[in-house]
Amino acid sequence: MKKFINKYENLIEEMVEGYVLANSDKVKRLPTERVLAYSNAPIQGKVGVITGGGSGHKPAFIGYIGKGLLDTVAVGDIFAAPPVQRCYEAIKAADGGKGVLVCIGNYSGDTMNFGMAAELAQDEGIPVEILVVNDDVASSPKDRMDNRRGVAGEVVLWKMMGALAQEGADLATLKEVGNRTIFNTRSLGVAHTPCIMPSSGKPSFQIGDDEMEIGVGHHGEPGIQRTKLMSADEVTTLITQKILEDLPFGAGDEVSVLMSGLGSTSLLEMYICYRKLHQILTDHQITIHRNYIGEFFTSMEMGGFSITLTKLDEDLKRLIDAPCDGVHLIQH
Amino acid sequence: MKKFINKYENLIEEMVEGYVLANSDKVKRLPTERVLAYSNAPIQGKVGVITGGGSGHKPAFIGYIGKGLLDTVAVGDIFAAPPVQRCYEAIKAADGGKGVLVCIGNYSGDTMNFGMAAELAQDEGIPVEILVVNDDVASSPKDRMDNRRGVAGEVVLWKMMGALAQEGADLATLKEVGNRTIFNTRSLGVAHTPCIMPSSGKPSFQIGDDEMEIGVGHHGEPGIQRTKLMSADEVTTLITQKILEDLPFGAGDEVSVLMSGLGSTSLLEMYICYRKLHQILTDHQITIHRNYIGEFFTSMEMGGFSITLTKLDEDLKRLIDAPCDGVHLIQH
Amino acid sequence: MADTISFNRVKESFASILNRLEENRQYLNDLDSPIGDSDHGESVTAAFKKVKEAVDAYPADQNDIGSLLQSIGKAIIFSGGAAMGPLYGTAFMDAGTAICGKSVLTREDLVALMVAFARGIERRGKVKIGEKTMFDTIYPTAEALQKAFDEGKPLSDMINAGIAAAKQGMESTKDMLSLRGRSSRLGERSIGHIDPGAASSYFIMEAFLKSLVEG
Amino acid sequence: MADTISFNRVKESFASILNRLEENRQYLNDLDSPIGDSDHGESVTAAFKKVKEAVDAYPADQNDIGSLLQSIGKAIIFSGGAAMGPLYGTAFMDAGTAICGKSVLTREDLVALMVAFARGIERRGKVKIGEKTMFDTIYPTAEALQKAFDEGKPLSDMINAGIAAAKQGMESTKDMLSLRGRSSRLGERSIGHIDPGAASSYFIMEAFLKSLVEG
Ligand SMILES: Nc1ncnc2c1ncn2[C@@H]1O[C@H](COP(=O)(O)OP(=O)(O)O)[C@@H](O)[C@H]1O
Ligand SMILES: Nc1ncnc2c1ncn2[C@@H]1O[C@H](COP(=O)(O)OP(=O)(O)O)[C@@H](O)[C@H]1O
Ligand SMILES: [Mg+2]
Ligand SMILES: [Mg+2]
Ligand SMILES: [Mg+2]
Ligand SMILES: [Mg+2]
Repeated sequence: MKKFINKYENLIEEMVEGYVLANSDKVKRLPTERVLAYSNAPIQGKVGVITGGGSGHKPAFIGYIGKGLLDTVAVGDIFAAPPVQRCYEAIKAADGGKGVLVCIGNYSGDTMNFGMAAELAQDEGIPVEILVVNDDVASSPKDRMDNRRGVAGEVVLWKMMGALAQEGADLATLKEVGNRTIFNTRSLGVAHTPCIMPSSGKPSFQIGDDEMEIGVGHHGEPGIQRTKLMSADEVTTLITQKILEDLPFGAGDEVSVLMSGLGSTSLLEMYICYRKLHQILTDHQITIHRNYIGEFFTSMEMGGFSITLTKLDEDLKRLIDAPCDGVHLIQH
Repeated sequence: MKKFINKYENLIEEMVEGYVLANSDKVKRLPTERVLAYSNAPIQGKVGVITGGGSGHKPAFIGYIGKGLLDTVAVGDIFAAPPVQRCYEAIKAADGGKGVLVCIGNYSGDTMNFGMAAELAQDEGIPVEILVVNDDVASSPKDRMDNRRGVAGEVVLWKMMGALAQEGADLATLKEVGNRTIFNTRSLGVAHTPCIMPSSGKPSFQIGDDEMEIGVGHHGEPGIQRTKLMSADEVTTLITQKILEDLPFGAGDEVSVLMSGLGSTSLLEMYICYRKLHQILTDHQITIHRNYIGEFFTSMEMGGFSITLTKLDEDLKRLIDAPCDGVHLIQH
Repeated sequence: MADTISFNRVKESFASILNRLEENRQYLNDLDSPIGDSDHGESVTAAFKKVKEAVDAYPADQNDIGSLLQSIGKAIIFSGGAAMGPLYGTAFMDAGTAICGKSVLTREDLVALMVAFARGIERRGKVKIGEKTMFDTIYPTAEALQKAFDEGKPLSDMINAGIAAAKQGMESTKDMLSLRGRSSRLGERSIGHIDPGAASSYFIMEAFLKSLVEG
Repeated sequence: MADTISFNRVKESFASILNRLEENRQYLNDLDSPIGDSDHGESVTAAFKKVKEAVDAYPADQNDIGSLLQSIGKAIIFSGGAAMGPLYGTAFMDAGTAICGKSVLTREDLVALMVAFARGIERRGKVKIGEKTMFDTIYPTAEALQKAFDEGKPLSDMINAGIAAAKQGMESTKDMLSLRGRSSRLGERSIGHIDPGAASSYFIMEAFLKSLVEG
């Protein structure tokens, strides 16, 4: 296994230590040690916007801590949802008197741990709402949408909710706009190279030297279609088509695009794919209001990328355009 | 070869097209087609700050176009210096009446092509100065420092010079402060996995399954020491030690840190390494004034990373802290 | 062999569970690879290390099996994480509640413990039998204990029946279509693989039940 | 065989050069891998494609070998890129200047052309013999032509001598310590590898010189 790590047992602790040392202007560590918070959190009079999840997805989740983004994050082990205590502490530390919005991906580990933590916090009088992102169109048919995984679309929700909370909106408004964001957000990814699990040194999935798989989850969960490696244009066309059909997106729509590399796929390739995506959306008379191209939600060194489209209304345009000052996402 | 590209012949053209489509708010394309410019360039009364080089290093070079950073960039083929015409056009398009500062890495291709282009521009009355970055301590002994390669330290020079030009400094001042920046900047990298050349599908260098190499260049040029893969702490200690000795950096110094992943090495690993780097610098009573951790100068999907330290004086602190609004580097 | 189970026997079973899980750590990761995220062995061994700590920290002057199981449950819930954390944690909590105050378990108590354990999984996971989860190991185990008890079998027979049912339950997940957790996104492609949670449950059930009767 | 070289012969040599480089594209990349950045074959074939375009675009009603070489030089300089661009470009420019206005080359002209070509590399690369570059192929070629000419050898002998010297020059780089370009950072580790630029120069020299005498 070619990774620069020390003892596996200390992996998460050392990463968190390094992260806090590097970003002490924006981030602080809470007593439970695996919960990180924006230095100014809790912000009185603002709804706390938080998340949490397994590690190995950097810059997600902790890279989105900051002004106009996330207030706290509960950090799990590699690909493992954080336990209840951390989730609970993350909720408590984000509450500035107006309650807390938990924005997580649709994984039973995350929903159960945050669900139990939310109950504890609610028992103490903190209003908590949980939004569950299910943007991965590959992970269940449309009639079982509530079973779909949350993937890079989570970043879009954090951006929107961080901005809306910053505007001073209340928890009910956040929940309403958040659900609208989730409903309007669809993603699909492709991977050709697994990540290596640092615990075992083994690849997260098996795949042939000339193969790729559409719909692989960002923990290496199997996707929907295994094929020979396609060209940039072919793969972008295939992914975009499946996303467009799913909402469906149509002529006249305005969207945001988030193209996130999974780890080892280069920005060079992503821009080649973006070129095709732009052509396809233009052909469909869909306007790209804003784009994000880079690594936003990775799977360590996995090879591949995902495309996330969000259909925007006036609210969502305002929110995606709002400035933010996160550790790994800064917007003027 | 597992890359999402189309025909190799169209690789650079399609990347540039995608890039300009994605970033049309900040970037425009010049008539020579492989020269990109900040949308507002040339800025009258400001010295133009420019660069250029081979492709495959994204976000370098074109990701640093923007306010407080680069005005124009000449784009070469994969790992190949851009030809004279593009360099010439990049110089001309950046001149707002106060001349142009070319900030490039120390490679004979880049220095020759930009050198010839600068002569042509100077013949037309445009004042041009060329700064050549030679930060890679692995690439020649200290007594042959002028033979060293430029690596991720180039980013530091762009940041400093972009900020200084933005302040309104003249070309002579830029040159002076630029040379100070270069002298005070030292880098060293490590790689354990080659990138794959898109022309041939072949790895850029051969290396064993359990090996790494200290000092590999970001085009896969051989380094100085091949060893068994080290732990994060070991490799960080080794690299940092070699950098610290080289200037040398000493107690009481203030530095900026730039840790740049080469492509597939995850941010998770980089923060683990940053933790050790921070400890070592603290032990040496060296203060980290600012840090950059991420992918700043890559080599497609190469595995590994580099550390760049710059010793800062008051000028350099002000410049590194100045806001900027580049495509892939935004700072408040 | 006595037909009751002492506090110490229960307490010591957790060393044996941890051992069994650690032996199978990579096997459980590997089961989690084709239909999940390759980490189940890590999560479950890490959680049962925490369990071991909770057991070791249990006050030396107390011997309430119910409160021991509750503190184990709390440890898993609070610091286990992953999907298995809330599931196993709730199961132990509920099992502890079911036998609250007992320092010795009768055959009947063991049935109550296991039934509550299974109901805990069911409650937390909102899961039914046949959905390809750990519940498919655990529920049949509880049922087998119940049946053996109802038939008046001695403790050792009950335990053998429980282990056999756990094994069969685990193996039954191989042909199931997943409807819960990560693997539920695979549809038909989930068929043909043993569920990793069903396998870890088997190791836990087996090590636990065995320790109750072995020295 | 004539002891002069026609404009057309020179012109047609560039198809043959391109062909020879394309055959060896990957070989040149591979030579550039252990001591450089694995791209020399790409850069040099791309540049000589541009050369071919410049040759094809040369006005049909003109036949000045000097100006043909200059337009080739300009094409490489302006759109060749990499390290080899300014080097080969300057060499062709200087070679063109040396034989400016000639539509037929004598044996003496060929020597002047090659000497100027070599001096162009030397001037642009600030390079000396023995520094492990293309100059180690090119300079000996020019020298061999000069020597054969001085000895009064016929054109075909001159050309054979030039090709032999080019080959030997290329091979001589194998044992050299690099002092120029990318490989100069390797120190001792540059020894044992043929320089990729020295190899591309050999293919260029060989194809060029051969075409001048072959049909
Ligand atoms: N809703 C549920 N009910 C019961 N068991 C579940 C449920 N969701 C997941 N599981 C069990 O959890 C196991 C996976 O655990 P683990 O690998 O720790 O979590 P994760 O899937 O988050 O990585 C599955 O194999 C399955 O047995
Ligand atoms: N200063 C120089 N003088 C002469 N030849 C040089 C010089 N620098 C580089 N070269 C030649 O250029 C070759 C490399 O060319 P190329 O691969 O195109 O450039 P790059 O090194 O920029 O990738 C080397 O093998 C060497 O022969
Ligand atoms: Mg997991
Ligand atoms: Mg090159
Ligand atoms: Mg799992
Ligand atoms: Mg080269």
